[in-house]
Amino acid sequence: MATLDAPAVSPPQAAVAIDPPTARAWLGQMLLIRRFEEKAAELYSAGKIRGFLHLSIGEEAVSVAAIGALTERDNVVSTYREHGHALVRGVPPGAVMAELFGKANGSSRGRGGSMHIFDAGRRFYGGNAIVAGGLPLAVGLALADRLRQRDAITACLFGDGAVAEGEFHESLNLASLWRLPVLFLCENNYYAMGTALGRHQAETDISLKGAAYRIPSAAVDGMDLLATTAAVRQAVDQVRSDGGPVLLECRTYRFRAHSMYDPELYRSKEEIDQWKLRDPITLFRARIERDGILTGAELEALDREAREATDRAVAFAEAGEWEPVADLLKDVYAREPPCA
Amino acid sequence: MATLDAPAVSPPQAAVAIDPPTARAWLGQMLLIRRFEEKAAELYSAGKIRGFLHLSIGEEAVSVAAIGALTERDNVVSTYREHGHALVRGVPPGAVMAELFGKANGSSRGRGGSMHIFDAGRRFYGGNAIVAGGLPLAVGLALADRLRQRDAITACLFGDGAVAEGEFHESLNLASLWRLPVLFLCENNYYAMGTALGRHQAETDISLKGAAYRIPSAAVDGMDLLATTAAVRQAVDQVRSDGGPVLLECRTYRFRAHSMYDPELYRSKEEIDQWKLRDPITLFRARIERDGILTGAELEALDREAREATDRAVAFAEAGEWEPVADLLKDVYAREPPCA
Amino acid sequence: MRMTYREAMRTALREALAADPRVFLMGEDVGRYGGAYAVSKGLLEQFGPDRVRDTPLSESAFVGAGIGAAVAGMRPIVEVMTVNFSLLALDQVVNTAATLRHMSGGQLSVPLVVRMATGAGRQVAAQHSHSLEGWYAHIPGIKVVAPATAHDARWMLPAALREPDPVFIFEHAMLYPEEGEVGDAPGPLPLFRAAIRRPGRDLTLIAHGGSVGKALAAAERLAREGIEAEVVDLRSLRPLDDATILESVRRCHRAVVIDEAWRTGSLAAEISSRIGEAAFFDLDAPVARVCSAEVPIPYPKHLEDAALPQPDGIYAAARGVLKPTAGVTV
Amino acid sequence: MRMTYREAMRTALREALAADPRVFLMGEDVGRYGGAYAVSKGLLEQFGPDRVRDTPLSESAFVGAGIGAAVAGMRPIVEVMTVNFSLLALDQVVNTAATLRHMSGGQLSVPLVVRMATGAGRQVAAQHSHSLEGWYAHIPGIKVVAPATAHDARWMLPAALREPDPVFIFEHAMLYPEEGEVGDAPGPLPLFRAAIRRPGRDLTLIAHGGSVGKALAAAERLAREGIEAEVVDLRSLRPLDDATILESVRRCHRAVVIDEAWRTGSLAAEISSRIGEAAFFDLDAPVARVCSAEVPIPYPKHLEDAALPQPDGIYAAARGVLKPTAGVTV
Ligand SMILES: Cc1ncc(C[n+]2csc(CCOP(=O)(O)OP(=O)(O)O)c2C)c(N)n1
Ligand SMILES: Cc1ncc(C[n+]2csc(CCOP(=O)(O)OP(=O)(O)O)c2C)c(N)n1
Ligand SMILES: [Mg+2]
Ligand SMILES: [Mg+2]
Repeated sequence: MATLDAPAVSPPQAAVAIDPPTARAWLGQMLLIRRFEEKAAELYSAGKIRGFLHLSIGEEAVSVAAIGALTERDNVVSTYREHGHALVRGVPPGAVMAELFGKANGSSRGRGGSMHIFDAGRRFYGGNAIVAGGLPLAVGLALADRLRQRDAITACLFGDGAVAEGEFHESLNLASLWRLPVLFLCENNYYAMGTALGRHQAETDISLKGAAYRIPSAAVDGMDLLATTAAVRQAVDQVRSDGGPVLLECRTYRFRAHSMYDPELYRSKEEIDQWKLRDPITLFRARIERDGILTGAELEALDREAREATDRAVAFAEAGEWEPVADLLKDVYAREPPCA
Repeated sequence: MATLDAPAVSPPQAAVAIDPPTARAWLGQMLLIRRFEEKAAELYSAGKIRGFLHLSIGEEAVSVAAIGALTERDNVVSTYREHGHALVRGVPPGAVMAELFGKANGSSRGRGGSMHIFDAGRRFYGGNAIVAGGLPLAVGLALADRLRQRDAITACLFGDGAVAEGEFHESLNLASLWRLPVLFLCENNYYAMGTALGRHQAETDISLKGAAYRIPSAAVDGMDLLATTAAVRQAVDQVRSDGGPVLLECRTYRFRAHSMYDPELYRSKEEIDQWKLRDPITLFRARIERDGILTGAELEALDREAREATDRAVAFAEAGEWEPVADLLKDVYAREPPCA
Repeated sequence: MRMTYREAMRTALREALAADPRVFLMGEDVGRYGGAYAVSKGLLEQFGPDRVRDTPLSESAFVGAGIGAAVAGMRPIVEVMTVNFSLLALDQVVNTAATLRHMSGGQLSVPLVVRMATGAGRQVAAQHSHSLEGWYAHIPGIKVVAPATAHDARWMLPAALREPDPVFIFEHAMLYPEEGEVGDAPGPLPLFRAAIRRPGRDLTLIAHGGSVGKALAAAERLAREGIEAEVVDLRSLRPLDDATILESVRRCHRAVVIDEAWRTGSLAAEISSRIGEAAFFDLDAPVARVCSAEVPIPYPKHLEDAALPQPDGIYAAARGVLKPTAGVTV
Repeated sequence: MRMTYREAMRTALREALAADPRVFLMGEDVGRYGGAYAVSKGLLEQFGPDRVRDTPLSESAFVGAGIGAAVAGMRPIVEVMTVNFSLLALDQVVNTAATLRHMSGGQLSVPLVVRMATGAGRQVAAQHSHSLEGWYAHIPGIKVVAPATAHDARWMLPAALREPDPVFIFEHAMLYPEEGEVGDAPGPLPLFRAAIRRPGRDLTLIAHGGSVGKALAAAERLAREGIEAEVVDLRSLRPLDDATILESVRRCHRAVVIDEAWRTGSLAAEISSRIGEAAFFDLDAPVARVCSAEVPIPYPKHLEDAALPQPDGIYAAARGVLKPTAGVTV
């Protein structure tokens, strides 16, 4: 894309180099997310996973590009559709799957489930089930870094539906007013549950909204891993160099239902099939094959590894213990016994 | 810092004609607001008026232009700085002053005081002391008109500080998305209490914020009655013809303290004096004199009438009764006795 | 006729939309999606997008818009998907909907109905399992009801729409699939009266919404042991039907209040204190409360179950107040 | 040394900012304006705009930003101008500040302090006169205190800053100009313990914040008639100091709870029900409550006074519970 101020989707300036190790890493991560979530869906039907389960299948390129562009020092604030973000961030698949099971060996000791994956050590600050609820938190993490002159940025991921919430507006204004290093990354999958973008946004080009806060903004084709990687890197660089926020809209699509409860009355099979033609994994694999970066055998192997990693994650989750009921009130407060 | 920057709006197409009756009416209204509020300040010091009292002295041109451009069928939603809006809307000065006193002959039976002037008959829906709290209400009034194909618009007035609230964002998006006839009129007086515009808005040109919602927007010099009248008329016409919302920023200044509690530590006497050079009443009177529209004697008379109307309002308020304590619970609910 | 709580509410919505052109339904995903709990499924097709209106994720704005439309004479039914999200609109409720009539000296009416799902039990964890209807019951200027049966889900809405003041309807999310008998008329009970769901004589169990069934289950177990518990379904949380509550307690001399909210500051506290104030000398034991543990509701079933009121806990509390030594210890 | 409640809070803020670089103050008009109640006057000049930070009118965002900064290890003090506006930030409090530690399995801490003015009495009408601290006391995961004296205004803040969990400090707006004796050390009373402000034996008056002075005034009047009322200042609303409350009530056998919140669902209800649960057989009369009338607070002085708890009403309630026939009627 031309400059971060350019609202329209445009090809990245610098083509992203992909040598075999990079291709392996990125495709491997996308495949891991895909297989992991396909398995999670099965396990939901099997009753091993309960409550809400939101899959990001179709949106893997955004997870890989966005989280991949960060350093360990950076902070990540995510949503309830965060398995991919967590996995790319390095939260062990087993800990994520165990969290989905609600087991004590889960990343949040099983208390949060699918919507509340936390990993403080990896600066992965959840896993928030209140739409747009994470944006103020991200502003605060960035404010702390600014006040301590800590050299790090905060990546805040949210969906297109979150853009309608007042907290989007308040948070972007605050971050820009105070010049805080926040990458506001909108995963625009064109639906907020069953409400299409055009039915919840008067201005459907989300990247145009940054101007109201003097925030440099851009949009990118979120199904194209290389374009998205280039756009995110450029955005991250700008946040680091300017110190102020950037808004990046990644245009993508959710191949599965919103959650396991969703009968998908609001969109047609045709529409979904159209988008599946642009499956980020298929596109990236095609590119790799075309350029002969990896062999067919290597591609096979990557898929096998993703399936095996998923199976190991499930085994880890199965082997986990349930947190004892006696610990129910533990950690409501730092000091026991809980008060009142 | 608040500066006398030139509004970034194209000058109104149609120049506003001012014949003697118009001049008399408009100057009379501005003078009434000025004298009424000067008197209110005195009465506050005298203890006749209590609680919060917010004066709009310096902002009279906006009240006259904005409310003056509406018909009886239109709705008005205002803020706690609404004396001017109410007076121009035709709420009797006596009823407004009595409300400031808290007397039963006040416009809200004395229960609301300065911040809560209501007049349902005149479609004056308050008088809201929660910053930006009126915007959703305005959207709802306009939605009702739309659903009933009632031909009317809703004028929603708010300050620059309100622009930072999430409700501003949510309301503008909703009004534009649903094409509702709302005139969002921002009285930008460059301060939210003691916080200068540049300290609460990353983008200080409020008229640029409409674009995020595809709302046609403009800004106008709110100290210039004629320019503001032309701009408001244009905006109102556009709302009526398009059916959708318009955002108009009127750039003005508050000559007095935010409220009677404010020591004004946040701005200099020089800044205030600078702005007083552009007192909307002085400017308009000068124009009238220059063009010889009214004689000096007529101008004198208008001021006298404003003072007399204010005195009559005070007398009316003084003569009012206190609502009996026995009626305290009346109208918590439509049916007595109040429940729970 | 038998139908689910969900179908009952949908029937009520369909009837209201058909009967009164001033009525419209708006909220997140009430249209194309069919409602997060499928309550409004099919209504968009029948009544169109003007009257079954999908909103953006803007709780404060669309609740406020409902208030404005009501002030202007419409009869909006606003669906806030769940009570968890209603916090974002609470300013509009407390400072606008609840104040307009009184603060304007009686000039304005807000004939608004707001519906929302409440409660836990679906393993949706800490941010999606609140039971905050007790907070709404604290607010003068609004009224609050909680249908516990399919019949009430069917008939409370039309009654609420006849109210000239804002009425909040709390629908416990666990009840939607529950089947029940729905009469073809509202029946004799007014909107703001409590119902005795099970007559008894030994103690009174007081509950609302999703806890009524649990109270009845505990009552069954007590009955098998020869104890006749009376079960009062509050139905209305504001106003509270003191007459029915107190009459029952004065007759049974013992009471347990069940409330899925966290114990401290729960509506159960209000009921317990009202009983203490008005029926002190009729009580043979302190009023007991069975509420949720004071913890963000965890995701795993065993922990969620442990955090919420359950029939066993209600049974134990009932046994507690029946002990001669009841209340000698905390 | 004597100083006003306002000066005491300012002294505490100044000390906290000077003592710990992680501490900063943010909120609407805390800087250039000097604070809506002039509490932070002069602090901007002393500590600069980074540490005394004016915010836009964005309650949800800056409270949430405080939570984020606390999670990252800072010690933010967020001033929400008044509890009335805090409704706009309540989602961040309930769903983020209160849940993060538990929901993350103990990984995160939120050492945040939020201060806000509460209460009525200044004739600022229906939208600016709320007493909603009782709602905050309902939320597991946060702690809530209410200084009623200049000494507590001075010393509760440093104690709150030492807490690893979110602490909400409610400052009654009528107390700011009140002068009181402020010790040069916190004294023996821990942050979450109640204080007996006046020893007595005939009944216990329980109050917090702006109601403590009214309770003391009523106690004076009772004393002139030979009745010794003990006055308990709750100080902490969450956790509640049951031990102190119950010890007093068990000794005095009669209690009146005073709370400026609306009666239904007030914190007074919680206290009354706890006393009923734990001290039932020690009570010689039902626990009485003196709360605000259930009405949006009106502007005129005579109506506002009539809506709020007053010494006369407390006196009358005390007389009521002292009657041998106490509680036979509602
Ligand atoms: C404040 C709030 N309102 C409503 C909901 C219910 N809800 C959960 S997800 C969702 C749609 C969000 O859409 P989007 O932000 O685009 O994210 P996506 O699910 O598409 O990834 C809604 C309405 C919620 N969780 N929080
Ligand atoms: C939601 C909310 N937050 C804070 C306040 C306190 N307050 C009252 S007026 C005001 C400033 C508003 O500024 P602006 O919108 O520019 O209006 P102006 O007073 O300049 O006319 C503030 C912060 C409030 N009333 N409501
Ligand atoms: Mg989406
Ligand atoms: Mg202003």
